[in-house]
Formats: sequence, C-alpha cells, structure tokens
Amino acid sequence: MLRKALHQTGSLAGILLAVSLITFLLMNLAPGDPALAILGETATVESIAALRGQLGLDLPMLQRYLNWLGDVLTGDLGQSFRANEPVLGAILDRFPVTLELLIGAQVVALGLALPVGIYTAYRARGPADRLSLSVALALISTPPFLIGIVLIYFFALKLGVLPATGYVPLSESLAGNLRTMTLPILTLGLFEFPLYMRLLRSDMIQTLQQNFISLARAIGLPPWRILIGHALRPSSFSLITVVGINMGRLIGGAVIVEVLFGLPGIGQLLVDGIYQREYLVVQGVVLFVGVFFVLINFVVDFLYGVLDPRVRVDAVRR
Amino acid sequence: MRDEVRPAHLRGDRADIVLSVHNLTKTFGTPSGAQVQAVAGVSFDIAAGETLGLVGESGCGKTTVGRALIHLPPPSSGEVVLEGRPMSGLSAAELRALRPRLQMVFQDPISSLNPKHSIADIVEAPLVVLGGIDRRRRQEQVREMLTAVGLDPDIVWNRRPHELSGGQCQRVSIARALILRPRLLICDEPVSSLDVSVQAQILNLLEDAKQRFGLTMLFVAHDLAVVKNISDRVAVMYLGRICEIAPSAQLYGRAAHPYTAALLASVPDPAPQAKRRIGRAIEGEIPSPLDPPSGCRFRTRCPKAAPVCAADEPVLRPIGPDHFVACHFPNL
Amino acid sequence: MNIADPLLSLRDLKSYLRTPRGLVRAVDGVTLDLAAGRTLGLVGESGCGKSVLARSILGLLPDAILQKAGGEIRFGGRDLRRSTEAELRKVRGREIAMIFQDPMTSLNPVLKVGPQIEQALRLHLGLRRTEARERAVDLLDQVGIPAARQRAVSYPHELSGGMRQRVMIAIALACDPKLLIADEPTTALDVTVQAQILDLLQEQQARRGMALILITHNLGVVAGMADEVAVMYAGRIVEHGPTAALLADPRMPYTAALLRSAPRLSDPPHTRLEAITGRPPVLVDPPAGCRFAPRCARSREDCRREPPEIEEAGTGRRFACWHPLELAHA
Amino acid sequence: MTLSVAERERIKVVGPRRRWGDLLVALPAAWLGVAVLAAVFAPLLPIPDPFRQALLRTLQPPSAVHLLGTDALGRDVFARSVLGLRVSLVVGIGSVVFGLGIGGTLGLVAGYFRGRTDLWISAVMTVILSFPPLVLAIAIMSYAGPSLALVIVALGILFVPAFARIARANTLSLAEREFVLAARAMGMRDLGILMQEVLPNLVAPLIAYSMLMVAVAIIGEAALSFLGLSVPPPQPTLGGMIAAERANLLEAPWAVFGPALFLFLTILSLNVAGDQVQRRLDQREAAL
Repeated sequence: MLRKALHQTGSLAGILLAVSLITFLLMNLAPGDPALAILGETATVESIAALRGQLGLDLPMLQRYLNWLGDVLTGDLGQSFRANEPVLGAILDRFPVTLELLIGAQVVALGLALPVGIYTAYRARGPADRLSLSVALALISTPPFLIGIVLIYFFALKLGVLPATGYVPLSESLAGNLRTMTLPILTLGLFEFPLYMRLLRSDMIQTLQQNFISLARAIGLPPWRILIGHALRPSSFSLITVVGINMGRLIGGAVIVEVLFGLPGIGQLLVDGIYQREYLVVQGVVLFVGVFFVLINFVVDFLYGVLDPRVRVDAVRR
Repeated sequence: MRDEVRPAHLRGDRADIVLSVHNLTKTFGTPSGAQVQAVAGVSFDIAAGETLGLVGESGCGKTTVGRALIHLPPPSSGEVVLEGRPMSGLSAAELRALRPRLQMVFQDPISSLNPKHSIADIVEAPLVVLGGIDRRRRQEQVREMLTAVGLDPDIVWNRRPHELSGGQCQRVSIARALILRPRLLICDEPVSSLDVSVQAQILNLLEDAKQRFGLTMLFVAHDLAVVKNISDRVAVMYLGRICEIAPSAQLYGRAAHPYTAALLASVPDPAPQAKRRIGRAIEGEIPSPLDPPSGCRFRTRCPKAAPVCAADEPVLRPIGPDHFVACHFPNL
Repeated sequence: MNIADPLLSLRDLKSYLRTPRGLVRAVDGVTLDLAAGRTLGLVGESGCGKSVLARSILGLLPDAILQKAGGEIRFGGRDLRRSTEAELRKVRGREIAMIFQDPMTSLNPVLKVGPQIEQALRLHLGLRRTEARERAVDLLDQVGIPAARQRAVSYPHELSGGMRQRVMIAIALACDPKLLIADEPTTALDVTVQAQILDLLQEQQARRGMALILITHNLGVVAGMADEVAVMYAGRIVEHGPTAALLADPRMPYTAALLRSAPRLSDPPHTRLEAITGRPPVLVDPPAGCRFAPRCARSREDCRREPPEIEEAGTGRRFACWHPLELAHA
Repeated sequence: MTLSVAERERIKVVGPRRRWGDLLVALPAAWLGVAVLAAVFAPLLPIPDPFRQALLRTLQPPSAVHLLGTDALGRDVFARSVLGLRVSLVVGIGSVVFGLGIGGTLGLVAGYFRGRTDLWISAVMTVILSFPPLVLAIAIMSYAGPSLALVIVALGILFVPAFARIARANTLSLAEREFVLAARAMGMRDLGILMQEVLPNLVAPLIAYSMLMVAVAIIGEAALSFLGLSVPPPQPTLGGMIAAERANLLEAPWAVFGPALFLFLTILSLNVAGDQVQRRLDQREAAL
C-alpha cells in the first residue's frame, strides 16, 4: 500500500512538472515577442527592452523555465499589468465562482443521470428509455453555449423569471446567488447529463446480463434490490472515472458558460486575459486549471480503489 | 547434449528423435514483481511418428510448454532440439527459417482465425510468408489441403471465419498448420471448446492427418480420455513439473504416481455399471505457483505424503519399460 | 418412476426466444416428471435448450427475450407458468434453487461472500442480521469451506474456482429447497475439483432429501450421479429413462451416437471414434420431421416427414424415434 | 478455463427494428450529404452575397429572399450559415484526421510492442490529458493567433490521446488473439502482422469512433469561434455568428437560431449515424 502510494505520488509529481513545462513552453515558443504583445504596437524600443529584462526574456530558455518554476512554487505567478494585482490573487478571487458552477453542474448532471440511467437500463427499449435516449442525443449534439442561449431565451427573455446575466456572491445573498447561478449551473449540468446517463445505462445493461444477476433473481430478490444492491455498484466504476476525467470537459464548458452569463470566474479571467493580451494571466490560469484537474483525477483514482474491492486487494498485495 | 546430465527418460540413444526438450523452464514476472515458475525443469522427447500427450489440470504449465517450444515466448532456460538442431541462441531470421518445421493448432478455433480474412487467404498465408511459390501453385495447394481436412474448397473458399461452425474453424486451423508440411505438430487443447460429437470428428481428423502427412505430434490437453485416445505416450504434469511419463496403455493401466491415480479416479465414466462412489476425490486444490510446496509439489494433497516428501524433491526414475515416475512412494 | 405424485411436472413446455437471427425454438414441447428426492440428469450438447429449460422453470428468462411461453410447469400444486412475478419470487431460492455454470462470474464481485448467502436467509426466512450471519458461516462450513468464519468476509475474487462453486452451493442450500437445479455446475472446473463438487452435491442431496436436476453435457457425470437421465436434442427430449438402462441400452440413435463419440478411459489408445456427422440444426428453422434425421444413420423417409412423439416403452423408459435401436442387453 | 464456443454464441437481445434503423442512417446521411455539397459549392449557390452589408435592412425576419432573415449588419443569415458550416466541416474533419493519423499510429505501436514503447507513448498521452481539452485549445489559439490551420491542429492534438487509447486497447486485445500467435508461428514479421493481421481489425472501430469525434470537433470549433478564437473575420463561423447576434436574441431570434440550427442538425446527424454504425459493429462483433 505504501509502495503504491509512493509510486502514485511520484507519478503525480511527474505529471505536474510536465504540466508546468508545457504551460511555460506554450507561451515561450509562440511566435512573436511577448513583450511587444504586452506593450502593444505603440511601444518604444527602450520600454520593450526594459520589459524583456524584467520578464527575463534575454536569459536561456532552461534558465527562464527554472526561474519561473521557482517563482511558481513560492506562489508568485507574476503581476497582471492592467489590473496591477498579483495573478495568483486574481485567480483565487475568482475561483469560488467557478467551483460553485462546477460542483453545481456535477450535482445536477448526476442527480438526473442516476435515476434516469438506472430506470432506462431496467426497462431498456421501453418508451421511457427511447424518450430519454432521444433527449440525451439532442443534448449531446448541442454546444454548451447553445444550451445556455436556449435557456436564456425562454427563462430570461420570454418568461423573465431568472436573470440572463450578472452575479451575486454567496456571501451577499443566498437567494440572489441562487437566482444568478441557476441558469449557468443548469446549462452546464444539462451539457454533462447525457454522457453520464448513457454511460450508466449501458454499463447497467451489461451488468444486468451477468450471471450474478441471474443468481440474485434465482434467490428471489425483488427487482429494486437487484438494481440498487447488486447492479449499481459494479456498474458505476466507469462512471466514477468519467466524472473525474470529465471535470476537464466541464472546466472548458465553464469558460463558455461564464462568458455567456457574465460570471466573474476564472474562465472569464482567462478570456479577458486573452483579449487584453495579459499573457501572465493566461499562463497563470492555464497552469492553475491544469494542476487542479490533475489533482481531481488523483483523488478519483483513490476513490475508485475504495469502491472496487478487486483493485483494493491488488493494491494491498503490491 | 551432455550425457552426464541427461535424464534417464530421454531416449538419447535413438536415432529417430524429432524433438528433444531438456530441462525447460519458463518464468513469468507478475505485476507485483514476484517471479512465477510456470514450467520448472521439464524434459521429454518425441520420436518420429509418435504422439506424446501432455496432460494436467489448469495452471500446471502444459500450455506454456507448448508455446515455449515454438518460442512464443521463448523459454527462460533449457534446451529445445528440433531434428537435431538446437533452437536456443538462434537469430530471429534463423528461427523464422525453422518455423515451417513445427506448427501449432490452438485451443480457440474462432480466436485463432483472423475475422477479416477469407478462409482461402488464411490457409494460404503460411505459403505467402514462406515465399518462392507462385500464386497458382499456392492456390492448388490450398485447395488440396482444404479437401484433406474435410472441407469443400468451393464452398468455404471466400467465406469468413464467423460464417463457419467451431468444428469447421478448427479444420481450417489444422489446414493452415499442415500446409507447410511440418515435421512436428503441436496441438494445444484443440478440442476442448467443441461439443462431443464434433470433438470426435476433429480427433479422427488428427489421426488421419498424422498417417497421411507422417506427422509427429505433441498433444496438450486436460481431458484424460481424449489424451489417452490419441497418444502413444503420455506425460502428466503438476505445478510445472512432469510427475509421470509412460506409454499410454501402461500409464492408464498402472498409474504409478498418486496424482495420476487421483486424476484417473476423478474422471466420471459413462460406463453403465459405474455408480460413482463418494469419497474418491482427492482433497484440496492446486497450490499457488507463486509459492510451490518444498520437495514434492504434490505432497500437500497426496494421501501417501511422508516427511521425506517435504525434504527431497523426487526425480523421474524408471519403474518399468519406458515408464518413469517422480515419486518416493509410487504405486507399483 | 413414481408418476403418481411428482414434485415437478412439465407439460408440453415451450420457450421461444427472440434473437437477431429470428425466433429460436429453444425449448419446444418438453414433457417431464420428477419425483421428490430424485436426481434427474439432463444431458445434451450446447444449444440443445437445456439451460433455457432450466431458466424457464424458475421464470428467469427476461421478457425482452422470451417471445412465447407455452405449456405448464406444475410445482407444489401451482402452475409456475401462470404465476405472477411476485409469486415466483417466493418460490425462487426458497423452494427451487439454482446453481450456474461459471463460478467466476456468478457471484457479485463487489460483495463479500457471507452477505451474499445472508440475503436469501433474510429474505425468505426473515432472519435477523446476526442470525443470518451465523447461519451463513454454518452453511459455508457445511459445503466444506475451511475457516468458514474468515472466508465469509472474503470477496469472490479471493477464492479459487472450486471454492466459489461451493459458495454458490451454500447460497442455493440456504433455505433448504425441495428442488435444486444445477446447470453445468462442474464444467468450468478441473477434474479433481469436479469430483469434489459432485461428491458435495450428492452428500447434501442425500442429507436434505431434495430433488436434483443436474444439467450437463458429460454423460460420465450423470452416470455416477443420476437416478434417471433425459437426453435433449434440438429443443426436445428424445430419450428418458433410468440411468443404467439408458446408458447400457440406448434406444434413440442420438443417445447411442453421443455415447460412442466420446472417448472413454476404458478403451485402448487409438480407438476409432464414431463421430456424428454434421452439426445440430439451427432452431430458427428446425427440420420438419425428426430433428436428428439429417444426421442419423438409421433415418428413412418417414423420419424426415413426421416428427416422432416421445412415447412410453415400458420399465419407465420413453423415447422419440420411428426406428429405434433394438434392446441388446434385455 | 474458457467458455465453449457455443456458449459465446449465446443469444443476444435484438436492437431496434431494422426499418427504423435504416431510417436512422438515411436521414442523417442525407443531411450530411447536402451539408457537404452546400459547403463545397457555396460560391455557386443561388443565395445572396454573405458579405454584403445593408444597414437599412438589418434584423429582417425570414423572407423569400432572406431564408433565415438578416443580421445586425443586414447580411443574409442563411448564406453566412452555409459559409460557417464550411468552416465547421473543414475543421471537424481535418482535426479528426489529424488525431486519427497520429493517435491511431501511436496506439497501434504502443499496443503491439508494449513495454518501454508503450510506457513512453502513454506518458505523453497522460500529459496531454492533464489539461482540460478546451482550455488547452484556447491556450494554443491565444498564443499563436487565429488561423484555419491552427484551429485544426489545436483541436487535432486534443483527439490524439483518444484515438491512441482506442487503437491501443484494440491492438492489445487483438495481439492476444491466437491468430496473431499463429502468424508469428508461421514466421511473419512484425510489420506484416501489424499491417495484415491487426490493422484490418482496427479500421471499423476507428471509423465509427471518428464519426462521433467529428461531432465533438465541430462543437469544439463552435466553442472557440464563440469566444472569437477560431478563424478570424470576415470569414463567418457558426459560433461567431451566434456570439455576435445574441445581444439581439429577443428581437431577431432567427439571427441566432438560424446558424444554431445548422450547427445542431450537423452534429446530431453525425451522432445518430455514428451511433448506428457503432451499434451495427457491436452486433457483428457479438455474432462472431
């Protein structure tokens, strides 16, 4: 167990290092001079040279990477030029908004996918199954911003029950926060729901054909006990992995949703950074998001081991 | 082969030995880093025209022996001598040149045929790989060989494996193995996934093919009755070692090793008078090859086990003409 | 055979299955009686319908697959074919239990074996958790699992194939069923372990006085275990009778061919086997007359025209054949 | 011990009725055919000039002249949508071909040779997978600047690990099959085995997967263009059109839902057709 933990921690460190390297290279291998890009076309030669020195652009690549990595490890992601604040501070300020969005979306997606997935697997090819599969297919075929626009069109513009844009922090007002977050969370949740539901449904159908389900039926267990007590857990392994992996897809979706609904999350920060050529902000957000995503998957791996005794025992044997 | 280490049951004095295997071992690494000896020092030889049956329960290493002989994967140590030429230390090209001399038929008739290829292509493939034969000659040979294994070339020629039954697929496998006219044919459980009625067809086909093509055979299987039916000599394996080797009639008539006796007693026989008696089964299950028992590997389940069995590992020794057993207390 | 008061009686049982290739007549008119405490060996090659027959008795075929279900299954004064799902659930595991072929996949991989035994006890006998736990350990002990208390908290993948099959038997025996259906219980096991499992089944059957339907493709297994044997071919029972008589003197040519095609330990090496030519019919479109006729050496024109009914032939024997083999050992 | 052959031929539940299934292939195929033709021959179509602005005829509702109305600059929404679809299809197909070519090859090599090769390839894939896909694409686009080729590469990189995974998993299980062993036993070389024995069995699963991935790629392109990070203006993109017109959603829903419909129908068609192809492959697999 200890060996496995060490091994996993080692590979985690390796992956994080690779993430940092790629983030660094993306910015530094890109065509064009970052200093010029930051200062704009009107900059003077002197100011560009000064900024290059300040950014350390005249040093060799490896040296610059190590310097930057050292700064990153001490929590220094650089300064945002326009806002004149530390990049890390900006990210941490915005992160709670994104986190609320992500957690809310997962809750909505799983909350819908679990009952629908279980029921449709049990009554596969029934009318409810066909209906949910069609809805799922339609949702999968809709880009996330389009789901959002449809929701805005009906709930904000036509019915006027919820605001189309804007954000009220949780600390200010719970009700206000919920009003502003409902549509964004619903958008992202509906974007994610069909994947979970289809996955759970097909895994459940496969499990229900297994011999141990026949045995459970031969014992005389009622259907709901077979579904929940016997079929659900073995069917949920790939779902759990996907919930972790799809955090990445969801973060991408969150960027879109934040822009669409005007939420001040890190997705908005990223896009604003791009528009305003704040390269350090972009770099900081990409690094932050990459690290966050890697850590999530690390946790999911452990969770998986807890759920599946076969993996757990392997870990102990190792 | 050096005489001083040659085990007694290897018939080094005979001139017609096709395959000689000496002290073959195969070790696998497990994911946890432990080493498993799937085959632990196995020696046997097969004379021209002979069929040697290799029998044992799952995990005894019999399939690994078969695969090690064709060097897929190669053995960890030991010598394999085919028609007088040692196979160890051969380069990849030399090994490829030797492959037509020994061919293999696998257990799973469906898995051993590529679903995307036609039957004709599958049987022709070895000739294409061999090279130097023009297309018309190749197709003639394929046609001939399909007929020889009891398939109608005109019907199956363009079919895909999934359009054929399991028995027919196994015939195709046999045709593919025989088209290079190998000297030695290794059959790895060729009938174990077939129904009895089809199984008999394939066993009969193998007997016929052996006569017609002058084959020497190694027949690996777990079914004792099947092995007895087709073999001239039989070797019984347990946990990576041979515990008894003898001519079929001898081995089945006077099983000397307690494990052979237990195996034979466990086989349910459809003889009408045989009402099975309770309690003939030996106890326990095969120990893990990760941690085999000291001394005789069968001692943990053996009714005759004594302290000496834990201390000394018995070696194969003669107890009759061509009959060898590795046991301190054989049934004589 | 005691037909007066059978425990289980099947009348013209039919189970047609919906498949991609069409309607498969997997069980097509099976009539059979089994008295309490007896052992019936149900023998046939793969695809003959023996497993579908077993699942039909317990109503385990999913509605999505079972297209047509005909005939009667009389058990304990009820017709299981006409019972509701709720009624069937009271029979399953309580009065009729079942063991499946593959012990590797027949236990739930994420549940410990103890709880898997306990659920039948709690469901049917209403035992409390602690009582059920004790009973489960006791059952594991009875089926010959060493250190039963420790094993009860093991997961299935920690046990060998033979041990898992013992756990399955413990689950089946939990509520003292009157009938145990064992579907190829030893096919996936090594021969020495097979002998142990057969011993265990025989011993438990004798102790509990339950009836046993032993489904297998291996005539050797039924020879040692069964009181009577029914041979199935292409969805029908073609011969049925007391084990010894049937094996010594098969009347239906298929039975005889099946017996002769399997190699035997008692035969000398290189004995020529009498293979049956061809392969069993596809049950989407079975032959019109006797279903074995296309492969039968004795078949004549009438065999291909009209299917023979299974008929009584004295001393408890029945067979379905227009031109049966003569009694040799009578 | 393995199950008998007959056991594996065990009866499977049937899919939906064949006629319905055929329709599910025919309709999407028809839409995709029309879409591809329209995209290819867009300049020749009898539709208004997509670039011509008419500031007096802004936000016109759909009419015989303007099938989907006009946008805030008075440009024809239908004509612009056709051009936008062209970008979607080029990017969708291009990036999947990129991912399939590189990922498929890497997966094949990793699955067949295993060992160290596999370890290195898997490590690279893990690193790519360590970034949320859209964020990686956004980052690449933001540093390197928008262009068609770059969009294709940025999205294509995201598909490399997915195709590598599928190719690797299939190759691993194929390499276990005994026909590969038989090919080696007859003396066939690795390259021959890869090309003749393994590759033909990979084509079908990869093609079915590709169709689904084209749908994903089109969604990805739409998201990038919605953020203004895809092909630069004046070239219209479906996502860009939606982003630009969403301010007028209430007054001129057609300017948003017009391109949205093009986007939705194309992605839906790819998904439906891909699912059907996948299902048929699975059924054929089950019948083997």
